Amino acid sequence: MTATGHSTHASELSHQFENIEQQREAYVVGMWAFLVTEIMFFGVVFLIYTVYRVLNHAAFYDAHNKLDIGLGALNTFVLLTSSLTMALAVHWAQVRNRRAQIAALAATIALACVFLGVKAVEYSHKFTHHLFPGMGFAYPDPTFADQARLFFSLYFGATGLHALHVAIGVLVIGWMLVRALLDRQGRADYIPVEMTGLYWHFVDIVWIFLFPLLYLIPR
Amino acid sequence: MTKQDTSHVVPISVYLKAFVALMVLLVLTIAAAHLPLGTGVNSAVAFTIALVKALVVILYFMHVRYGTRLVWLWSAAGFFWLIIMFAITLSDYVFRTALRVRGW
Amino acid sequence: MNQQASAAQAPSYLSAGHSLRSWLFTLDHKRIAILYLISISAFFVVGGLAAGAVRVELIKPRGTFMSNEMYNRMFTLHGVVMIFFFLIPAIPAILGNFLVPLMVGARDLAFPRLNLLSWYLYTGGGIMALTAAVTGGVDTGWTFYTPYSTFYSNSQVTMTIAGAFIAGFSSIATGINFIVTIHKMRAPGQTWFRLPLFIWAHYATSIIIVLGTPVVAITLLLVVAERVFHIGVFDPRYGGDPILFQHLFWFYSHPAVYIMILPAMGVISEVIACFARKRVFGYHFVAGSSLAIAVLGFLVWGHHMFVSGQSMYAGMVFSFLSFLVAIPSAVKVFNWTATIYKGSVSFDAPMLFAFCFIGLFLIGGLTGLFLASLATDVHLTHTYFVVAHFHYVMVGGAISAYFAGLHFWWPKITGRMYPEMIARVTAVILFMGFHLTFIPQFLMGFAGMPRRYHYYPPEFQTLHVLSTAGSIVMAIAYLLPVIYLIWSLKYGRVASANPWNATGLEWQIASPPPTHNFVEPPVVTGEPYDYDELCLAENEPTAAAGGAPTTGATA
Amino acid sequence: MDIPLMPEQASSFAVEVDAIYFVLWALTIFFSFLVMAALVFLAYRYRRGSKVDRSRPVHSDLRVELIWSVVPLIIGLMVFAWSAHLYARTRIPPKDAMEVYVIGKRWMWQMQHMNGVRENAELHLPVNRNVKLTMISQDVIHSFYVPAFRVKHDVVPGTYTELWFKPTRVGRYRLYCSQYCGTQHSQMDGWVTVMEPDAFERWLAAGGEKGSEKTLSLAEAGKKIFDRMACGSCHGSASELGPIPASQRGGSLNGLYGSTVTIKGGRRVKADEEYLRESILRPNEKIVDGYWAIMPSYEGQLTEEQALQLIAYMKTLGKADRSGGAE
Ligand code: HEA
Ligand code: HEA
Ligand code: HEC
Ligand code: CUA
Ligand SMILES: [Cu+2]
Repeated sequence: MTATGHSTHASELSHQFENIEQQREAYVVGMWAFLVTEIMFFGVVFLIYTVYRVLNHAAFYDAHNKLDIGLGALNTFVLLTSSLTMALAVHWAQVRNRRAQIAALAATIALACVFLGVKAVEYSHKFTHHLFPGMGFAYPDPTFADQARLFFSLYFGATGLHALHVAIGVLVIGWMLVRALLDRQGRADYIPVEMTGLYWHFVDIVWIFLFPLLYLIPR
Repeated sequence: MTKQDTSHVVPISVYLKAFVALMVLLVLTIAAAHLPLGTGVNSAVAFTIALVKALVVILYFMHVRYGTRLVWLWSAAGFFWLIIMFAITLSDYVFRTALRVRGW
Repeated sequence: MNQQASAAQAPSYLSAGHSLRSWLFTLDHKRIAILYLISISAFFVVGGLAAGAVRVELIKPRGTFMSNEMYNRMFTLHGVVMIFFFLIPAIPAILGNFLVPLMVGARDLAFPRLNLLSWYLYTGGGIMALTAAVTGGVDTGWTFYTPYSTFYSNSQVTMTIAGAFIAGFSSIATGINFIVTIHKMRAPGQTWFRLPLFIWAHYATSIIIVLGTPVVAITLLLVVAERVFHIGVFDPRYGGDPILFQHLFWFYSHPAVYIMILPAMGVISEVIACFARKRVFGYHFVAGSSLAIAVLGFLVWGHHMFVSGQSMYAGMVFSFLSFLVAIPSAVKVFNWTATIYKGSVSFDAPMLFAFCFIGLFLIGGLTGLFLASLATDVHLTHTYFVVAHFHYVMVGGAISAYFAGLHFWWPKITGRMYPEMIARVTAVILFMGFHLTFIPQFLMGFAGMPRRYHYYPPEFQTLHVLSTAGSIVMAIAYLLPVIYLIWSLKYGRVASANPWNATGLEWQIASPPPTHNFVEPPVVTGEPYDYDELCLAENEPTAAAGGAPTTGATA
Repeated sequence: MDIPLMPEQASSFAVEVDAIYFVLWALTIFFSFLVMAALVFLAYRYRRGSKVDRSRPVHSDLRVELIWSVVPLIIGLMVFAWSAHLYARTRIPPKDAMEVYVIGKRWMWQMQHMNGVRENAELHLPVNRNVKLTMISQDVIHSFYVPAFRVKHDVVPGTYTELWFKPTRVGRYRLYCSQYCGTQHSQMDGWVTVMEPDAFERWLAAGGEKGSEKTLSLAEAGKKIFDRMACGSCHGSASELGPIPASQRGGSLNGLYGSTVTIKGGRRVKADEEYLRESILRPNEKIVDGYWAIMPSYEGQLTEEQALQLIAYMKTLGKADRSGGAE
């Protein structure tokens, strides 16, 4: 913290900004610029996956049958719902309804944990069926074994990166929750909640694409 | 100084409508996957639905619909660039594998 | 100027604290720029020493003192350090960090904590890469091509990539900070077309950073995953494709060359305008061409892959677009030249470095066309012709511009003047040493000398020896500024607020600037580079006798 | 002192590539000189203190901007078109080309002539014949580069790449591996020897450098593998296969090379070397229409060399029946 600059402004305003409006817009633009990097980041995974699915279509079709569409759909439902609760949390943060905001944040965290739980169940199935592309990888159909390994590499890579983002999301939303709980007067700045929301919706969008790409491969 | 802010507060009803749309699309995409339309058509349908879902999230949950021009620009930039990357890279693969015209 | 008057009382950012803590935890963009200056210079020395080792080794056709393994590690170290830890951050993180807020009239960058974090990431990543170099080294070349990097190399690939990966995030942090600052924190009246071209260049650079860096980050991550877990993403045995790695690598790494050159071009615009006392000719075109380069630069990556096995169709498209991307660069070069027309030119060191830039970048850029053209690239790719091309643009171009900028803003950054005469001599030595080093490389490249070759056919020895001789001259030209700039910190003349009589907000505050830059938020009322009156006044017979405060104008 | 300024022009492409190269140098010198001369002249003329007219400065002019962007653009596009046209010819091998198979491995080039003669780090060729190389790597990416011919192409693992040229001058030329491939990358070089046609024929008939040792031709070697791997148990002609039900066998491979195959899903693909390779190593990726996916994968059981020999053999299988499958 630099010594000067704070006295003249309200406590929420960082010294480099002129007013709260400028600060909010700076954060929104900054957050979107950050999301652009995230889009490109996941975009590459999608591109690699697309290329290899086109090149090894038969094998990928065969391998994708090992995934559980039911669980995938359930998780899509869970994550979309969490996006709704997150959006509501932002809304209530904006209108300063502290209790509703706390409830919505808690619900979002709960749903995120459900998502991770379902993911853990799926992963453990893959492990017990030797479908994790590590040392013990074993695939029933030998003609597809090599390419199926590629499929599962991409499956674990993509969903793993996504799960990591969900986990980070849980931490950040948890932080927002603590912030709201501590803020008895209900005066806290809503910008951090809004930023968290943008991040969370982005994580949701990634899954919106992952689900059909991985679970719904046409023959 | 935490009084009024000029940012748009989106009413809850909008969020709920968006959510219902997302649910419908989710059911639709699973249903469509089970129709035998052929590899290309099925993939295209699944992708289009995903795109619409993503748009709903971006426009309403992420408030881009109510954002400034700057926010529009930056939210579009990433997807636009992704399209470029996909288009050029995939076209190389199309020429290399599917078409496999002599030499090309 | 009341800015200057009132700022005179505010303490300078350098005197805001002298403890190590006051530097390591500073949130002031100017101090962070200094931190960057120190770490980046250290990496330049490392990269330079590696270059020296490479050149010495190549004096004899079968090497002078290294094994094959050692040589391969040496040029890889040189490439990795120079690209990821020197040239990509050099201008943006040092000069950009210092000047972007000043030029737009802001008190700081939008996210000062992020800015400090970026320096820690950069330094941490750099230390990691150096650790890798010391504990075994890497031998993949800076391009990390698969499957060599994934299955065959027995070297510290993982740790080096981790270092580059972390440094990538530092780059992203800087990029986001610039974008937000330029969009949202401009002073009242500072409209887009009143911005200095330096800002336009940094804006364009930031776009490339934000859109490109994540791509190489995830790609390198996958290389590590493949190395460690054998997952098979780029391995043909599992249905993967090594050429896809090249697509993804160059999707970033071609635009990355514009990350290096665009800020350099921004510096050149400032320097030429100031020392020619003219508004940059065709301001709108120079500004627009920065954006054009940023956008078009993303569409040409495949020109590094003409013989890789990508389709012939893709080769044609990429070649075509590469010729297009040359045009915005041409526009800039011609506009700079036209700027001098009816100017009032002085030949201070920054201007000489700027002339170096134009001369060397021209040749570097034009030889890029040999490589963009398909049939000639088939012969020239993977040879020393390519090595010569990119040293012309990166060393001759970007580093000359970096030196131009460093000298130009040195009084603003440190409050001291550098010694003028020796700096001019340095610029001349650099120019000559540079040609001596790299012209022989063009010749041997066309004659068929492949790059990354430790042993080479004896007929190339003469050219190699010439090149090594040139590199010694260059080493002198790089060593001199290190010495005299450090010297000037203590013994240099104290600089006034505006020693060059330059326009621009950064010159209206004290040298060195106070911590919060502007005491009063500045208001911008006119176009940048408002030199016309000065240009005439300086050349009035009476004014000439009076002696303008400008240093050593050659009469 | 011996300074090589130019490699010999020993192929039909060399002269044309060099023409573009020197035109580009002319452009480079012209533009550099133009800009540098203008810069020096203007800087000198308008040096501070010189007594020249500085009134009415110009700050922008749309016409000159257009001129100096459109003129270089046109020049650039002309070079592009010229160069791309030549490139297209260098990439499409003529039908009558003599074939050689090249395998790159760390750190050695291995060449195989069709009659089975093998060479390491050496390649003998007749002068004035079109030559097509089909290349693959066993490990990392290499690059086959003969400066005197102005040709080069990467040699990639997992896929065939092609290179063709026509040597026009008898002599010995350097061959390099120009893509970085590890420790001894700089020693993965060799020589290309271009000989008079009859000298070449004699050399080839004598079995290359090794001389006496009689080698099988590639196709013969391929036939042996074909028999040893019992490919014929599924791919024999209908009469040979006798009572085996159609659902358990593959079609005849006669005349397959060069034909167009319809695969499941209706796509039609050309049966080139790459397709044959995939069909053997990864048979289930493209199933021939009307057949079952029962062919086992031979990935890991065949070396790249054996795969090439099998392909050479399949290419000799006459134009005979392309029928005899699951009717
Ligand atoms: C600062 C870095 C920088 C810059 C600015 C450039 C600029 C350009 N580069 Fe370069 N390049 C590199 C750094 C850079 N390059 C590096 C590091 C590599 C090698 C990487 C590796 O493999 O290790 C490389 C490799 C490289 C290749 C691949 C070579 C190969 O491996 O086969 C190609 C091919 O097209 C190429 C082309 C170009 C072109 C067309 C430009 C253009 O942008 C240049 C435009 C400028 C001009 C043209 C000059 C001004 C114009 C005029 C005066 C007008 C006259 C113009 C016309 C008539 C059109 N570069
Ligand atoms: C910004 C980037 C940059 C810079 C500045 C340089 C600078 C130089 N480079 Fe580098 N170079 C690359 C980027 C760069 N290079 C890249 C990307 C590659 C490709 C790597 C690969 O193939 O993977 C490469 C490859 C490369 C090769 C080819 C190796 C090969 O293919 O086998 C050669 C050979 O001559 C070379 C030479 C030089 C020389 C002589 C300099 C000179 O300009 C350097 C002159 C400087 C010094 C000699 C030191 C300066 C001295 C000091 C700063 C003070 C030192 C202080 C003390 C000692 C106290 N470089
Ligand atoms: C178990 C039976 C079987 C064996 C053994 C077998 N194949 Fe096949 N092969 C098939 C079948 C069935 C097809 C057609 C379906 C397909 O494309 O996979 C086929 C297709 C092919 C094709 C593509 C044919 C076309 O018309 O496009 C080639 C080439 C081929 N096999 C080569 C070989 C070679 C070489 C071997 C031995 C190394 C071999 N096969 C061994 C059953 C077999
Ligand atoms: Cu093989 Cu280099
Ligand atoms: Cu490039």
